[in-house]
Amino acid sequence: MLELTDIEAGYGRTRVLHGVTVPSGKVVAVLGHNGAGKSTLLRLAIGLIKPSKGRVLFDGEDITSLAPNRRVARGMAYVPQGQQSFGQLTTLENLQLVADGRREGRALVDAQLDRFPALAQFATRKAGLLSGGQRQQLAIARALITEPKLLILDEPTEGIQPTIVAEIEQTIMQLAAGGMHVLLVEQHIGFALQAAERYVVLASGHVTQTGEGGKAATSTVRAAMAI
Amino acid sequence: MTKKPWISLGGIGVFAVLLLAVAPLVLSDHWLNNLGKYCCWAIAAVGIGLAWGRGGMLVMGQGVFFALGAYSMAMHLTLESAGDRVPGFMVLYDPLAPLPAFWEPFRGAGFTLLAIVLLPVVVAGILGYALFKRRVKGAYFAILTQALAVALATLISSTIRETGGDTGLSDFKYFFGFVLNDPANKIMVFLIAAGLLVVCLLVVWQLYRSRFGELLVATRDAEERVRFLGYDPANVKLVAFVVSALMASIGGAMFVPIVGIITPAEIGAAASILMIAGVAFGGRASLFGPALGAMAVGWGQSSLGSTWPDGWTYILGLLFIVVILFLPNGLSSLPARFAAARRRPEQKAAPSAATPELEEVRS
Amino acid sequence: GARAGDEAAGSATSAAPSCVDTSGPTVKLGFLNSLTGGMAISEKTVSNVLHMAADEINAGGGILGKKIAYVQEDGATDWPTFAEKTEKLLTQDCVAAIFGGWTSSSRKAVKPVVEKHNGLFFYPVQYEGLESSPNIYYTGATTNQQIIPAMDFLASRGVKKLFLAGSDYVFPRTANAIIKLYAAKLGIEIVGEEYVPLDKDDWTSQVAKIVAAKPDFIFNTINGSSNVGFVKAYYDAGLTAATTPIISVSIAEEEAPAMGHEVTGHYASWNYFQSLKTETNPKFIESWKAYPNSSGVTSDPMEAAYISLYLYKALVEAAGSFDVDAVNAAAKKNTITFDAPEGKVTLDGDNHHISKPGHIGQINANNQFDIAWASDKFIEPDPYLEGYDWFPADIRKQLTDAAG
Amino acid sequence: MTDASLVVTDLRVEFSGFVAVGGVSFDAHPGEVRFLIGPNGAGKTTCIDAITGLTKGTGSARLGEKELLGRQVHKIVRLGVGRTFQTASVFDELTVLQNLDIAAGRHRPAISLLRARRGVDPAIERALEETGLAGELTTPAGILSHGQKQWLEIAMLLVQDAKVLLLDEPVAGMSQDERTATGELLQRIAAKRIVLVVEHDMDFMRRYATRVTVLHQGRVLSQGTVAEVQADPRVQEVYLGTADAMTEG
Amino acid sequence: MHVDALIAPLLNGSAQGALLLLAALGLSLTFGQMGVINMAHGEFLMLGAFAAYLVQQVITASDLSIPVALPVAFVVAGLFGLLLEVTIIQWMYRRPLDTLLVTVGVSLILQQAALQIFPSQGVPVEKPGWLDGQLTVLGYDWPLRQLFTILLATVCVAALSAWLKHTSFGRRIRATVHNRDLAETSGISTRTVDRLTFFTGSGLAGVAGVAASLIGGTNSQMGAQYIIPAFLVVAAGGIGQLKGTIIAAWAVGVALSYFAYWTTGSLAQVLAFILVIVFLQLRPQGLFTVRTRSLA
Ligand SMILES: Nc1ncnc2c1ncn2[C@@H]1O[C@H](COP(=O)(O)OP(=O)(O)OP(=O)(O)O)[C@@H](O)[C@H]1O
Ligand SMILES: Nc1ncnc2c1ncn2[C@@H]1O[C@H](COP(=O)(O)OP(=O)(O)OP(=O)(O)O)[C@@H](O)[C@H]1O
Ligand SMILES: [Mg+2]
Ligand SMILES: [Mg+2]
Repeated sequence: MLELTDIEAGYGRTRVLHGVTVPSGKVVAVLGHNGAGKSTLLRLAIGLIKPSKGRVLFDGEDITSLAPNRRVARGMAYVPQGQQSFGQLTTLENLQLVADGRREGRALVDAQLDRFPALAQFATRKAGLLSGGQRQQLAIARALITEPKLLILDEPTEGIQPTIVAEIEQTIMQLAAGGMHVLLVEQHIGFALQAAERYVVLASGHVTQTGEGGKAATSTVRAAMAI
Repeated sequence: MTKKPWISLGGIGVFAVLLLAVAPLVLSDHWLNNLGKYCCWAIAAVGIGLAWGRGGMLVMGQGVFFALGAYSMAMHLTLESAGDRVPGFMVLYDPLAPLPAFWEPFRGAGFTLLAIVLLPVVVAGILGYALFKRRVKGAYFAILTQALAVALATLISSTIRETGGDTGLSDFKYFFGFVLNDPANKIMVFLIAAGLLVVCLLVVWQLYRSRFGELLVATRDAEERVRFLGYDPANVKLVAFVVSALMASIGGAMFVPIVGIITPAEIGAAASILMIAGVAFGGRASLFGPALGAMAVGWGQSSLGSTWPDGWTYILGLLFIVVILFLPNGLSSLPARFAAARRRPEQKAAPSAATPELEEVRS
Repeated sequence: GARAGDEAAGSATSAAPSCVDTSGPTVKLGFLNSLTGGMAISEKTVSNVLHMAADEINAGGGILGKKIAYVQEDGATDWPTFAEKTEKLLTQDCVAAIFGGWTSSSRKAVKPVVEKHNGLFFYPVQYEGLESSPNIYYTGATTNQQIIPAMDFLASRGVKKLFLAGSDYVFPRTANAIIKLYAAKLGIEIVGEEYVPLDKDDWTSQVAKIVAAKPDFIFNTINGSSNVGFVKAYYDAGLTAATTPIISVSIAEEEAPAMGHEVTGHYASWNYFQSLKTETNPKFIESWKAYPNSSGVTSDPMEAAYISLYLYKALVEAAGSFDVDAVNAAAKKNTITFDAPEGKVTLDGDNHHISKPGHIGQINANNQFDIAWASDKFIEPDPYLEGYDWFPADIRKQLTDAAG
Repeated sequence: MTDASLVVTDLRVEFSGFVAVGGVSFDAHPGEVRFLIGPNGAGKTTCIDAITGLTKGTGSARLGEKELLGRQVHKIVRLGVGRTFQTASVFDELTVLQNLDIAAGRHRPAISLLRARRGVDPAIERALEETGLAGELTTPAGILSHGQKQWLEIAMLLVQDAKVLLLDEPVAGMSQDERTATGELLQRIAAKRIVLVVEHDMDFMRRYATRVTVLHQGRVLSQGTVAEVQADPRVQEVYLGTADAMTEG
Repeated sequence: MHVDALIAPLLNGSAQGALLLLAALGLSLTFGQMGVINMAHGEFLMLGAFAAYLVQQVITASDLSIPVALPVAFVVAGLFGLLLEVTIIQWMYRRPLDTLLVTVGVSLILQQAALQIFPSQGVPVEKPGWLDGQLTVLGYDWPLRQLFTILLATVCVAALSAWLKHTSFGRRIRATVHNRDLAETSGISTRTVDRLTFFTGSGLAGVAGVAASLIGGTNSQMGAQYIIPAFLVVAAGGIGQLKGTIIAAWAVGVALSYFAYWTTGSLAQVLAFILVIVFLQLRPQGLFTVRTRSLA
């Protein structure tokens, strides 16, 4: 589905990614230490930053220079790191915003409210006033409303209570099982490897290891991360 | 910034020599006088650089403080010229009424000098305290200060007998006992203004390399965070604001004997914005940028405004656009840019100077 | 340098010798008008007509055989800039005389500078009087040539209740002070007085007060675009030229078109109108219409500016020199005249003003003025109102004292 | 002084009618790593907000003899209460050293602000060692990674010499090794200070918590040692889920 | 005191407030919603007024020309706004305070260009005949033109709030302003949102310009007198709060009018400014505020 080839990218004059290649796969996990460049890679995948070198292919099509909102229109969705939502809008508006203009928009919103009861409870509260975990659930719900082909998740369980972490993990597995592709950054290596079809380890912006999900041992992955 | 403070100090030295020794020798009376005028704006600009460039407070109403100094000085000089009589323009409206009470103390030279220093400190102190404690910042702060300048200019325009109104105060004969028409005295006045500019540069030089300078930048970038380190950001900003007001007042005070006239137009919205233009042009956060930028804008107005008045307005407009758009840190950031471009790209560069986001306003 | 009290002792403080150089085939003159900023609205025309006059004089052989080479400067609607540019014109460009200015503030900014450098400044706009300077020539009306005729006109119409509306600056305030003094003498009651800042157009609140005061006439000393707002608010409130006419001292042929039909029927007091039937006027109008960038209509301030350059020519030729002191000496003979579009004006060598005819015009649908009243003869300039017994002598004395 | 405890009694916070914290009491003592856990929206962050003066609360929060509630933010900090935020916030434009220097500043006399910094404060050097940021001394904080920023924040609290450290999800987003490093760091610094940690990482909690308070819907649900809390069926129901279903490598 | 002295300033002030509101309405979009501090807003207003004049050159019957001029002015000013957005503002969304300075430059250029293109004294815009006359309210003859200003403001406010509330657009604007990247990655075309918002905000300035041209002079300087009061009104109302802007504009207009009645025109200006400044000191976030927990 999504393929990144030989990517060089960074911020201003700071190079963060050096020749990174991420293969296509149903669920692809990106692992690495703090600052390895995982988020940068995902930001690049959704189009928030442009690579100085390399190509991004989606569904076999070159989308390297496509704006993020067009990528979303083609079936990508993105949950950024750090529980981001539109603080000035209510929870419900956050969802409607994405549902607007879609057929069955209302049903899509309701489906997500069912999935995350906390959101239904605070539907009319400004998202900026929600707790961190509630905001994170909102971010995931917002992404799911678009019924994406590819879901990009940047540490989706960060700051989430364990019961819901389990739910989210289940949800990810379900979605993947249902045919959705997932590009996942996750610190819970155990879960990541269990869910992933393939994984990529980043260290200081270089790919130090790639492999098939289920088979890899966490210890070898850890070792690759530390390089 | 703080890496090579001594180079900056050397720069100030060179600047001082150029201004205080070379300029009086090579420039004609007219251009020396103009240079004196630019120095006055530059003094105010140095203050703006401190408040805006380092402190993130876009002070759009420095005209208010410029006015405090300028009118204090102008009232003193008017009274000095008028001697025992009531100034001529007042006679026109009410020939029999005495001098307005608030003029009386300005007969004294000591009081006047004190007023030039204390008035802006007190006014900026009260205003800043009120605004910063209430966490007024960003665009709100800019617009409020601008409105203050407009209000003051309107007030002065409409109080003709008390302040000279739109016509302003002019026709000064003496400057603390010195005859203003005497070329030697004119040079003296210039040297005072230029000297004060150098002093102001030294003051901000020390402030920028001090811990206070770092704290100010920290407050600019994350005011709330500073609070959680045990500082009251209002106080930090207040200090920068008051110092910058003081500088504007000093600039205004010297403007009067050099230019020979002060009117509300020099303190209203347009004038206040022009001061900012210089600062933006030169580089808001740098040491020399604001002063040199203000002088350059002043010079542009004098020379280009003469040869090509219509064009000058367009140039000034384009200057705003191009500099802010492409060089948010002003011309003084150009050398660093070239240097950075030559460096190896792998090196980490600091994220571009963050200007305070409007978001702050909402928190 | 010199201290207070020293100046009598030596000439160290007086101006450096003039740097004017007229040895060549040209004479340099300076034109100083606001070409940018708020006052450019009015002053551009004056600048333009000065250029026309200079071209005409050059075509006619110049002054004392020397062609005029002019330096145009922009005052930028900023009074300190007027001061700076005056100094530049006098000391850098070394011009023999400067022409321009519009607002009283600009004149007051220029005055100390021309006096310091012993230069010459020709000021072309009607003003509040009560001033004279050896270095300034005033070719616009002083109070007794515009305000007082207007008041005489009102008295002749039997006006009993007058309302004063003005912009908030020195000319309207002073003019109204004089109007109030004269009105008392004429038995006209002032039923109200309102001022609005120069840069504000909205007069609705003030007009409501006018409606309530029910005056017979309104004396309008508003300047610039604020006039448009005034006339519109006036018209909106249901006031008309038939019931409550306005007499203005700043609305001329240039300004009237911007106000639309609402200004029709109102009066203005000027010395010159485009509609004046004098011998020289048709040629003046024609030359102006043909001049590049002209506004197509002539008006009092531009005519006064036109006069100023010719007056200078007459002065220099009478003196036989461009020297300021020689020019002033020639003026003193009181024989300098010019066949101006408004008629033959004579220079008063003592107060540096010129005689002028008084006219009241009524605005017609073409934004031209129908002459409604004319003074029976040319009015001699009297800036200090010495010939008017209702003007308090103590004020006059204080003023002359204050002027030093 | 060092043995002053943080005692929170009947803390309440309301937001226009909504009770976010409804009468929470707990205490924390020097030498322990105290954990505050609970479902999303339970009111953990709000508790910290109230203690640090960011939001208004009623009830009482005392540090030793001193009541904290009702004071201004910076005054509370000066009493020795420091905190981090759920999303790291450091001064992006300043270097690591400058960040720390500012944090250290509250112990200096005001006038010293006007002098330039010379050399590196020993306290800062120690904090840099502790947090492993020594190599980043001159790096602008804006380009540190997420985790490094969090360490920098902790380092800032250390040089600030805070007696109470309130840490809101300090290891969120950190990799396993980094979590371990952070946990050990917390244990070290807790020796002489009060450390209160809000976390959702149960594994992390198990390894480093001495005592735990569980909040639920603005109230204390359970309190005790890790084992006690984990065994509490109510905690399992609302928060932990079927206790050790956590798959953690 | 005569009843006029109480009623007249109230009615006049309401009309003054309505004009102020029209001038501020566009700002409440571009400044309030988008965070752009457009100092050229006054000049967009001027463009609207000149557009009205040009329409009158084509349609000479002023009864008809003003109704036609309103949409034309909207589009003309809107297009200029769009041009500004595309050429300059779009690079500056992350530096809101800098937009202030850039647009000061734009305003200088537009003013000078207007001075050179149009007769320097300004041009007349004729009021439609159907606005001649007064309506007697409690003994005060209230000019119909003032009523028109109020109606126009009401229509614009209603249209704008309907647009923001009942279409998804309002949500999108707010989302875009709050977090550009997040909006973009949520599938919102932030560029379209920006352009459309800026077009509308500037267009509203054009409509205000038509109203202003019926009240004062139409010349190069006309925009300058509205800009600061308009910003103050938006700030006092609370950023992004339409109802706040409405109340603030009305209050300032009425206060101005009463002050002008009791004191002088100049002093009224000063007092009104001071009033707003003091108010903002007391309520720095304006009449209506939105709180979030973010530290930023
Ligand atoms: N806006 C930015 N400007 C400059 N540098 C940046 C920016 N954002 C991130 N970086 C730098 O890029 C590098 C990679 O950061 P990134 O956020 O991709 O790491 P990460 O692997 O997601 O880490 P974490 O696990 O902490 O989220 C870091 O060194 C960081 O300092
Ligand atoms: N300013 C506010 N106005 C209204 N409600 C608020 C406000 N601040 C917080 N809340 C609500 O209070 C509750 C507690 O929030 P808090 O942030 O304390 O939760 P938390 O325990 O930190 O959760 P998390 O683990 O998800 O960060 C939430 O339901 C939140 O929506
Ligand atoms: Mg990341
Ligand atoms: Mg929380």
